[in-house]
Amino acid sequence: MYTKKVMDHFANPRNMGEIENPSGVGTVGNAKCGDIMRMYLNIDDNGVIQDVKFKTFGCGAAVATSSIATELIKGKTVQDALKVTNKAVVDALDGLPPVKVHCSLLAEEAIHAALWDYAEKKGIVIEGLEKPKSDIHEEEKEPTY
Amino acid sequence: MYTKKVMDHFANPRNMGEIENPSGVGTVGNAKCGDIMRMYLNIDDNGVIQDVKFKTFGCGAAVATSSIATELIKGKTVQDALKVTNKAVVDALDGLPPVKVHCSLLAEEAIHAALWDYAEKKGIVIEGLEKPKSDIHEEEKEPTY
Amino acid sequence: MEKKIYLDNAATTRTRPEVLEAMLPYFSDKYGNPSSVYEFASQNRKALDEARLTIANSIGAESAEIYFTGSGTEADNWALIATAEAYSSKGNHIITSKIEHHAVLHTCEYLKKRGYEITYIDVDENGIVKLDQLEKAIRPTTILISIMFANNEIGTIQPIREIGEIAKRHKILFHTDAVQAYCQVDINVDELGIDMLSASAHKLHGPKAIGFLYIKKGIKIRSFIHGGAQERGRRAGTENVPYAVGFGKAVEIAMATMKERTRKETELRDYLIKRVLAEVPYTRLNGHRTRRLPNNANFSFQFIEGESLLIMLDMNNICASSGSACTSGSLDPSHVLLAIGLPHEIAHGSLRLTLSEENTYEEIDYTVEKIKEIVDKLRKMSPLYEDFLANTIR
Amino acid sequence: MEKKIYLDNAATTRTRPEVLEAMLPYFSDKYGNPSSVYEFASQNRKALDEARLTIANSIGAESAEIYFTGSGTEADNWALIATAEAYSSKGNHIITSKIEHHAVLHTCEYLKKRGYEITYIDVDENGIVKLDQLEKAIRPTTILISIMFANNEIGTIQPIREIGEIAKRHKILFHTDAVQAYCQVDINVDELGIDMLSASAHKLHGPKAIGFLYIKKGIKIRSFIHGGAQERGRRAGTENVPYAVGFGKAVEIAMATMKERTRKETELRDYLIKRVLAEVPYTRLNGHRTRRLPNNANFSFQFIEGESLLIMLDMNNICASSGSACTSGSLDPSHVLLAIGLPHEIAHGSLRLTLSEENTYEEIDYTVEKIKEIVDKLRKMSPLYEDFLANTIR
Ligand SMILES: Cc1ncc(COP(=O)(O)O)c(C=O)c1O
Ligand SMILES: Cc1ncc(COP(=O)(O)O)c(C=O)c1O
Repeated sequence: MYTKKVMDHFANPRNMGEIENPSGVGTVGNAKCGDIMRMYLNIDDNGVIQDVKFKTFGCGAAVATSSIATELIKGKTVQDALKVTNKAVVDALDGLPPVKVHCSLLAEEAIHAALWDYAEKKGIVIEGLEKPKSDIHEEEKEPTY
Repeated sequence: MYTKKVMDHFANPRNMGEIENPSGVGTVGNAKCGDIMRMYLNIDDNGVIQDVKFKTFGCGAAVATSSIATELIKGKTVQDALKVTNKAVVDALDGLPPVKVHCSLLAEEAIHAALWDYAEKKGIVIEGLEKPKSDIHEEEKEPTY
Repeated sequence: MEKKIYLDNAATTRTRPEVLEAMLPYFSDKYGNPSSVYEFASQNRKALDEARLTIANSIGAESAEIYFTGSGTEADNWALIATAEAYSSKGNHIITSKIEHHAVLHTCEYLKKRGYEITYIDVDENGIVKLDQLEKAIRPTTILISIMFANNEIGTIQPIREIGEIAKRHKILFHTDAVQAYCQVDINVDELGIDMLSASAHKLHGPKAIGFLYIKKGIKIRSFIHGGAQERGRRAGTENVPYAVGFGKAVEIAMATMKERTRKETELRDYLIKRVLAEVPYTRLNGHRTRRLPNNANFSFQFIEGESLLIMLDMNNICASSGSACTSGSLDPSHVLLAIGLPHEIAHGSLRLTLSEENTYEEIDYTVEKIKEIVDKLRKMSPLYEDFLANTIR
Repeated sequence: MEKKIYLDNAATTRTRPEVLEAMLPYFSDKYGNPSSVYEFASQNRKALDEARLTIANSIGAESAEIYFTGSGTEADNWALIATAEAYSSKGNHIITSKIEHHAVLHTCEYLKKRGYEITYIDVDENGIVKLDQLEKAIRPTTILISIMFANNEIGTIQPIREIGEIAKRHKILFHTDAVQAYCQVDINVDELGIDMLSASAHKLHGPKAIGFLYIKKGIKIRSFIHGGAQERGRRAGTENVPYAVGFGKAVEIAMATMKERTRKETELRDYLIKRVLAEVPYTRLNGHRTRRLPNNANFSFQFIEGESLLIMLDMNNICASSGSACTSGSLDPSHVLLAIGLPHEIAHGSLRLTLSEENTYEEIDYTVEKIKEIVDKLRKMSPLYEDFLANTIR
């Protein structure tokens, strides 16, 4: 079902954990839909992401996308981190099953949420960053029974 | 599908053939339904069936019921022959599959037809003998396609 | 002959030892449910998809267009019923032929009870569907044409390409029951304009009770059996992994051997036909002389009845059939033989011999001799023959 | 542990070697079509009928009341759809429960689209159908009650006798999906007032993709798959002789061993449940504590998600499931767990372990240790657990 890359990131997640007093933190998803991601960022004065940690409640793909997403943005500037799309996440994992692609959207969204928090705390505006939806599943419907 | 008795009578039919100038002959059934039976009878002056032959176009059960029917009536008086019911034919064969029971009716009918012919030729009335239907399938319908 | 001679390969075939071999690991070793998450089971999903790909390739389709079913019959039911329901807003009229298998005909009767209208197209004396009648039967409300690829009783192969063209011209879906034709004749669904196609493994030395329905991409028919999300949500029920693998293997072999195999079968078939027609008087061949399945011969012997003939052949260790296996035990003569215009009494006296590559000339010679003996014996017993002789002599 | 530990016997089971053994002769040796006239094939009809008799005896039914199907799912579809059609002049209302298998629920949705009305009865926190609600739901137009015998996820066994009595009192047909319960608990259809019952071979160490529907004599539902005259004209398609024979063998063994086997399984199950509840904090058992299938345990572990747990168990060679196999890959948490009142996030963190007689205490001990490790690891990763700890400490 999953690629080797996904399994590797799931079994040995990179940057799992918390950051005390982070520059920014964001949580997206909801438990109803079975996945919640939280991203912690430490961003230095030059706007470079020095450290990133995640916590995830969710399926194998959710854990793996969080893990790879932290790798993709670590050491990047805020502007470059913004360019990390969900497609980049999927590609970095050598693909995801179609039903799991939403996890990569969640990872993108979690980065954006943490950056938004950072911008609010700093009182700055990050160009190109929109206020993230608190829940990417918002538009999905509940099952009928 | 068939009992040993049926198979025996089918493989080695008794009294198969024709009688020249019979006392009576009767044919029942029709080719449309896949079975036709013809019975030839030689009846002596005492009303005893001295000889009986049959010809049958039909399935294994049709042949076997004809064959056993000839055995059941041979040497009997006309009155006793009339008592040979289709049930007697079925029993004598140790049973027939449900879809084949109509063959035993046909055998009973064939005997009656031959006796009717005999009675007509002699100008007598055989008590208890009704004019046989020329075709016991009369009431059945044609397939729809 | 001591050995059994099996000449009923249109009823079912022997599961090939290689096919059985391929299935065996999936019973007691790799028994996982393909829908499960763990590796042990997901390998079975791969096995399933490999079989699917083999099958897709065999008819020029894509994997995602092949859905496994529990039989050829189920595939036919699915195609007809689900199309009828999906397109009921467009219309309620279905066109089929008078010589379809009961899997199609009885499904049509069922649909009729539900308010659908069915037109049954006639066939000519060779069993070929009348194309002009077909085209004329089309109405604005016609939603489906279902015509079999080749007939199971008389072996006649239909002008599928022409039917596909008619369907396309009128923008009507075209389903074909290819249970008998599949792996016996070349089939490319796109070239022939086929939108849906049914097939069954047990006609080509695969296991009994697995089939498939090909559904062209984009056709929006719902599922027929509802439940779990198997077969991409279109056919529920835990997958029959062993049989799917066996089906794949059977197709692989059948496709690889097709050319040579059908050439041999055609030769043997023609030898059989020639001898029977030459050596048994008052006999006719049913079905088209050349546009017929390579393994099918179907004869009518006047003045005798088919079941008696079958039983006597059986007593001589020859397995054969008259009409389709499913209707045996019924009083009605074959609807196919009536449709090609045979009178009832002749329809009753028919014999179907269907070959496989395992049959030999020796077996055919023996069979022809036995047919001659038995037909002779039964005619001597037949009042119809008696009358015929009486009339001829007079 | 090197060896695989298979704890997903509710998804499917290993085909027993004895069952495979029994099936083998029917592939390449006795391959005749049971509908054929000749002796070679009609022996297969006998084999079919022997299997049918074994099955009939196992539920106190008669042979003529057992119809083979291509799956448990097909049996469910048949019971619901054909009843709906046959009794549509009486009414259009069907009662079922919220915790049925998708084979029933999705069929109900299909029927709804065709104008039937469906009432889904609630269950209590243990998963037992609310009988008072059931009885109140009955209308003059109610034609069928379909309630499963035992649930496939949480193992709860329903009060079938009471439901049968309600159905009888109101003269309504009663169908039960016994796919999970069959051969695990005593079933006598007459004593329990069951009119129709579905079962499937692959849940009891038989082959995948054969099931049966029991239809009480006198119930006049039509067939679901139309075509040939197989299964006494009620279920068309060439018979799956090998699987039917295998099904018969599996039932024979399962019935002979039932008492001792389920006693052992119950012991092992209770040991498993006791250890997990005692040793893993923030954990609950789903389903009724005692009125449950002997082989079923279902847990919810707070703060973690089921699929991750499954994959990590798989990495340790343990095969398990969360919810039903068919819905994996879906975003929705189990409808069964929601129906017993679990909040979504807890429903997501569920694990189903289903035993067979082949499992050992050693395996269970190993599994419990792994569950403890993995749950711990996943909780450390979980933002929900982080929040929970933060709130508790504060
Ligand atoms: C309760 C229940 N009903 C129906 C089914 C469907 O059975 P099958 O897989 O044979 O179609 C299952 C299992 O998958 C089940 O557990
Ligand atoms: C033309 C045709 N269609 C459908 C079927 C039904 O296939 P199955 O036996 O797999 O249900 C058969 C054979 O029985 C057939 O010959």
